[in-house]
Amino acid sequence: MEDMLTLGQKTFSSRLLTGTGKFSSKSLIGPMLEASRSEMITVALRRVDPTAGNEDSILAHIPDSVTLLPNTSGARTANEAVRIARIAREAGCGEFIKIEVISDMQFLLPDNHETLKATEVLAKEGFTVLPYMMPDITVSRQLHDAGAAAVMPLGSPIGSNRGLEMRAMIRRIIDTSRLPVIVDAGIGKPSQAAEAMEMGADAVLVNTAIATAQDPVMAGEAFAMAVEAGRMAFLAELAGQHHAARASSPLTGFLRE
Amino acid sequence: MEDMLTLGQKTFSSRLLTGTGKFSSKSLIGPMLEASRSEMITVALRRVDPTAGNEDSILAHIPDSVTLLPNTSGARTANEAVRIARIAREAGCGEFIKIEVISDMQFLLPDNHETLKATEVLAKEGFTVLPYMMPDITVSRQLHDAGAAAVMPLGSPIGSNRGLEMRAMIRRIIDTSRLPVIVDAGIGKPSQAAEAMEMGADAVLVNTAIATAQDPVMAGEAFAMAVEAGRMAFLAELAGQHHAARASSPLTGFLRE
Amino acid sequence: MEDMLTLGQKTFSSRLLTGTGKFSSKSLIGPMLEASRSEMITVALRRVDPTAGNEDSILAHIPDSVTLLPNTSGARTANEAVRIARIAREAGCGEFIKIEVISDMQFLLPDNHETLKATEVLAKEGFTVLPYMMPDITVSRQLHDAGAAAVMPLGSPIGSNRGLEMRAMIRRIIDTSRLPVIVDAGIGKPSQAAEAMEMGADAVLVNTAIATAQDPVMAGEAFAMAVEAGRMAFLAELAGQHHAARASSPLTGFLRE
Amino acid sequence: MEDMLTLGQKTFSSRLLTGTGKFSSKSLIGPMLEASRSEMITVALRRVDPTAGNEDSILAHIPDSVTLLPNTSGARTANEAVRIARIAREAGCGEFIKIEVISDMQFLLPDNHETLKATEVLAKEGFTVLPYMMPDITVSRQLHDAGAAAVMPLGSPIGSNRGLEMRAMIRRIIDTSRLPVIVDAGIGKPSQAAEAMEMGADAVLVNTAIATAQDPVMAGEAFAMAVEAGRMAFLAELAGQHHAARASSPLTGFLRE
Amino acid sequence: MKITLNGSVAETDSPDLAALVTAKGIDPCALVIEHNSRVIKQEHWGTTPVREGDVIELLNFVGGG
Amino acid sequence: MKITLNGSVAETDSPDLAALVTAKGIDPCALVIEHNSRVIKQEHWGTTPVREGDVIELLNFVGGG
Amino acid sequence: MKITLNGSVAETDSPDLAALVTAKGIDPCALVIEHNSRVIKQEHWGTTPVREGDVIELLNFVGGG
Amino acid sequence: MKITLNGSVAETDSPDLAALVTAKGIDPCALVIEHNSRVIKQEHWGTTPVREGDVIELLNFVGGG
Repeated sequence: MEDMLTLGQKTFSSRLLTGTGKFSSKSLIGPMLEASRSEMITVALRRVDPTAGNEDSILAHIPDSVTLLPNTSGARTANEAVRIARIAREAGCGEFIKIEVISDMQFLLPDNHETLKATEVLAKEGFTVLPYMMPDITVSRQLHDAGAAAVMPLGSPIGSNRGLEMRAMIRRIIDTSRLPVIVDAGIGKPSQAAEAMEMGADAVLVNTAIATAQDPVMAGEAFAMAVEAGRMAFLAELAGQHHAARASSPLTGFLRE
Repeated sequence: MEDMLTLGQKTFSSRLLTGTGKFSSKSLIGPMLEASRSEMITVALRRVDPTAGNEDSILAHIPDSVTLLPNTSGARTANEAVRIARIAREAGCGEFIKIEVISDMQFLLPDNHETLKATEVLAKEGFTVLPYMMPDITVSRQLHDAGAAAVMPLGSPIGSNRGLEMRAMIRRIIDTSRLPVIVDAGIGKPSQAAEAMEMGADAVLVNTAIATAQDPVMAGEAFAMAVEAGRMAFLAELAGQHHAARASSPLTGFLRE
Repeated sequence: MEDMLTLGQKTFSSRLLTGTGKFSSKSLIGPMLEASRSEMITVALRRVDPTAGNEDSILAHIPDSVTLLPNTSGARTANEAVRIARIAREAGCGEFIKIEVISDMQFLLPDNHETLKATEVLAKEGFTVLPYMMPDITVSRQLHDAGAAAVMPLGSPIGSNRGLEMRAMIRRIIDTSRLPVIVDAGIGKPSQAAEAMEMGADAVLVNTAIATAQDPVMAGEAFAMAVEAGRMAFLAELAGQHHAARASSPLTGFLRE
Repeated sequence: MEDMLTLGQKTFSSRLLTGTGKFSSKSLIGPMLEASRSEMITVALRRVDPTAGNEDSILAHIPDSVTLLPNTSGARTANEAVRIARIAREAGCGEFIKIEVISDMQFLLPDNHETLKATEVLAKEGFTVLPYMMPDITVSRQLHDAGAAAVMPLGSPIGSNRGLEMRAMIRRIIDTSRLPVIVDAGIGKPSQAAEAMEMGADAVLVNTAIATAQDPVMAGEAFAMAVEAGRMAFLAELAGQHHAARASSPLTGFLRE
Repeated sequence: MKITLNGSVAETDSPDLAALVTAKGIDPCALVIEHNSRVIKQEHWGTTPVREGDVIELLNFVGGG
Repeated sequence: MKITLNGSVAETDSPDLAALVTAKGIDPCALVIEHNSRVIKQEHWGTTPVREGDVIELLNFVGGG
Repeated sequence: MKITLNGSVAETDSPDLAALVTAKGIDPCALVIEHNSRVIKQEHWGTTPVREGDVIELLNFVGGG
Repeated sequence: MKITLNGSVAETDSPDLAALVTAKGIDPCALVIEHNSRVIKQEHWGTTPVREGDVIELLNFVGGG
């Protein structure tokens, strides 16, 4: 079965995007990528801390076959996000950029309007823009018009593992979006990733739940299987739920006169 | 990793039990079993309908490597269930029996007390008894004492695809049961099967959702992956959910004086 | 509007049953009953503790206008429940008895079969029997046949404030029961009491959530209003939910050529 | 108890706002207002249809004691909303305006950014601005800074009766907002209104569920009681939910040696 | 003369708003008139002339949520 | 003679179970026969006589969940 | 003499239930006495003798849900 | 001379970016340098002079979600 995901100029067979944050050791990232077969992974850009000593770069742990998805974390305005995106590209990280503009420092929820403005600028500059957003149909349509390559509505706050709190709105975005929909943030269990895919999401991004598991490598494989399971269920067209019961064995009275 | 499921005298590597009901064609059962790698499948016993003509037996579609799990569907009392179980065993179906005693013909919900009585009798006769039950901690403990090999609490009514309506009680059974817990009935989506496994269920039984999918073979594979994903997540010990957000990227103010 | 609840020989205008457990001071019970207008309240029977000193009896705090509902808490078998019921009646507490038989000491979930046996005995002896039960349609029907005056399925474990965990099964009991349905245990918020009544429950019993509130008197009034609101909503026949939006203002394009 | 709601210059004792849409007969509005004791009600502005004949105005059915809340329904941009607001005020409807800017015609979900722009303009002009919005913490803060008198996050799409789909985000808005929070749209049952109030919402607006009930007057009373019940529960500080059970009767072994 | 009435071109010979309302047979009570983007109070309808090209909106309040 | 077959009275002259199965035109493969409450293995059908008043159940396995 | 009082063996010399209650210093109001599995109404406490081996339960109503 | 390095004023006498990196003892591999708002590729660090008042950001990629 050829069921590929296309984002910008690239095509992916995996529908699980992963992240590099919060791993107890960078050396887990390689095995996790292998186990999860994830083909795209996020990284962040930060000022060097000279006092930190010379540990090896995160990039050294990501095979070339995996597409880098730099995020603009730390940006509180469209301008800051644009600047980070440009630096990331010039630093050789390629065309992909995850726009993350956050002004709410308590729940780390994205600022949709600043995100939209950054998307307009960066799409014009040829970036493949993946904007992280509050699930909002109106903004989703505007991001399409602004040239985004996909929309990334959140399931629940970053790192909360609360799953698809925004289920109802995400479903409406999936049903109306002309762009691929990647559910990002808050997915804490494989069942939640599978549910997003069953709803028709094109992909999910999972970082915290994998990185903070006792066994991140096994967790990565678990999420990969769940994403595939959810996708296959979507393609296999399962029946919907019924109010009443439907016997799975014949109801003919048996051994009874 | 050796992570096997033991029921009675047998050990299984698959934690997905399937059923033979409701397939549009019996010829789908073989490929479904192959795709799902399910190692145990339910069958029902019924009077021959001479007018029906000679279609091939359901048994002809089940490879020897797959364990038969005859059910006692049609039974409304413990005695009827016991009689069906004995016939099934004498007919060469082996020691496994799924006890299903239903007096509620509207929602097809099991009668826990009759189920318990049948379990006592059949366990003494050497059957490997898998009782289908309303999720009830007290009855779950009594089924253990009566010699059941596992308990099979329902997620929601048979064939309803309503998933884990009884989630809260199933979790309590899992947390207290000294027997393997197999969630049976109502599981309509892979995400629901994964959730049951994440909660710590030992296995799930899925029939309707697979058999009635547009593509039952792909659906079988999807459920198999979801069950494995949920099991791995349970073993990988994912972190729990948090009230607040937890940044997955460093929160250091960036590019800002 | 005359919308009365009949249990046994008595008729009530309030559909909120309350309990006497867990109040920080017995003196709160009277004002709570006044504020909540509850007409039936549970009490328990225990051995006198001679060391306890002579505080006044719980009965002194319950006005004669309020019907006593002694429970059989402490009973682990039908026989024990029957004995407690008889003592309570002979002690002059009237015909009403709440059967509570619990063998699961972890979650305090009722034993349906022992409850059914006690109901059979006590109904024959002329008690007005209100059995506390695991939500189970089969047992609900058997309790009717055994002569119960109502069924009392639990929403969630006693004192857990977890609300209607068993929502789905309670709804089925309401839809099929020929007896009044009183949702008991676990109701922690007025909204949950209202939801039970909207579903068509005939009454609810609330103890812990009222008794442990900072202000039990105000909490009692809040639950009373919620129960009435839910009942009125049920009688007023609200419309069901829709998949799509339905404009509440005219959709005519406005001030636009 | 003096527990008043202040919006702009006015103070209200009722926390239930109602609407005039969808009543089968305008003559139901008066009795509904009386039964619900609602003190503020929405109206819409539309072009006269000369062919419609001269039915009496909606205003004739609203007593002077009830504050009019004209909405800007029909507006797709901030400018259109501003124009409607000005007409409504000049027409003598007072200072209150519910800003409703909708560009998504499928689910009728509001456009937060246009809503924010309209709020800025109208607040400067002295309106008491109540903006209807997608639940979004960032926008909620911006609406405060723009001079709104409250924020009105939606529970679910207008007229869908789907209740608090956006529960999680609404709770975060309540926990962080410096403005009164009025949950608007989608509330279909009294239990849902009560839940919003228990969460700490300052008020709710209910139109469709009341207007489309078989008995809108009784429904109005039911919602009023539920809102009060939820508010009282919030003030009475109910205890939270527990994982385990908590006995409401003494656990001392009883009548047992 | 030609005016724009509720968004469409209309022909009228009413000298003022009061006459226009009467000519259209509309109940004046609770009627709101926007005349060239200004709302005109009812007491001034009789003294507000209608001229060629005027843009007039005749509005009223209806049920809305 | 009269027997009870799958819950209803039936007339047969088949001397044994094998003959009965053939007479009824039922595929013997995967057929289960309960004869007076005892299940009879296929190799013994030919040697199990059918007598007046026997209660016989002809069963087989079907799809079930 | 020895009796079983609320589940444990106790020593008493009270001739009747009323005396027993007084001896134990228990408030008689709202007290329930089960004497050899029969509940004794308060007016009969004084005339109900306590004998060697009696099983007596002294009970009362408490808060419960 | 004074420059602004990663947001704070710093004193340096490094003639060019390469020297600055060495002076700071930072591992050049995977280092990203923004010099007066322009990103400078590594091969040009040695030929990019550092002057009074320059605004320089030394950045690298870290774990992020």
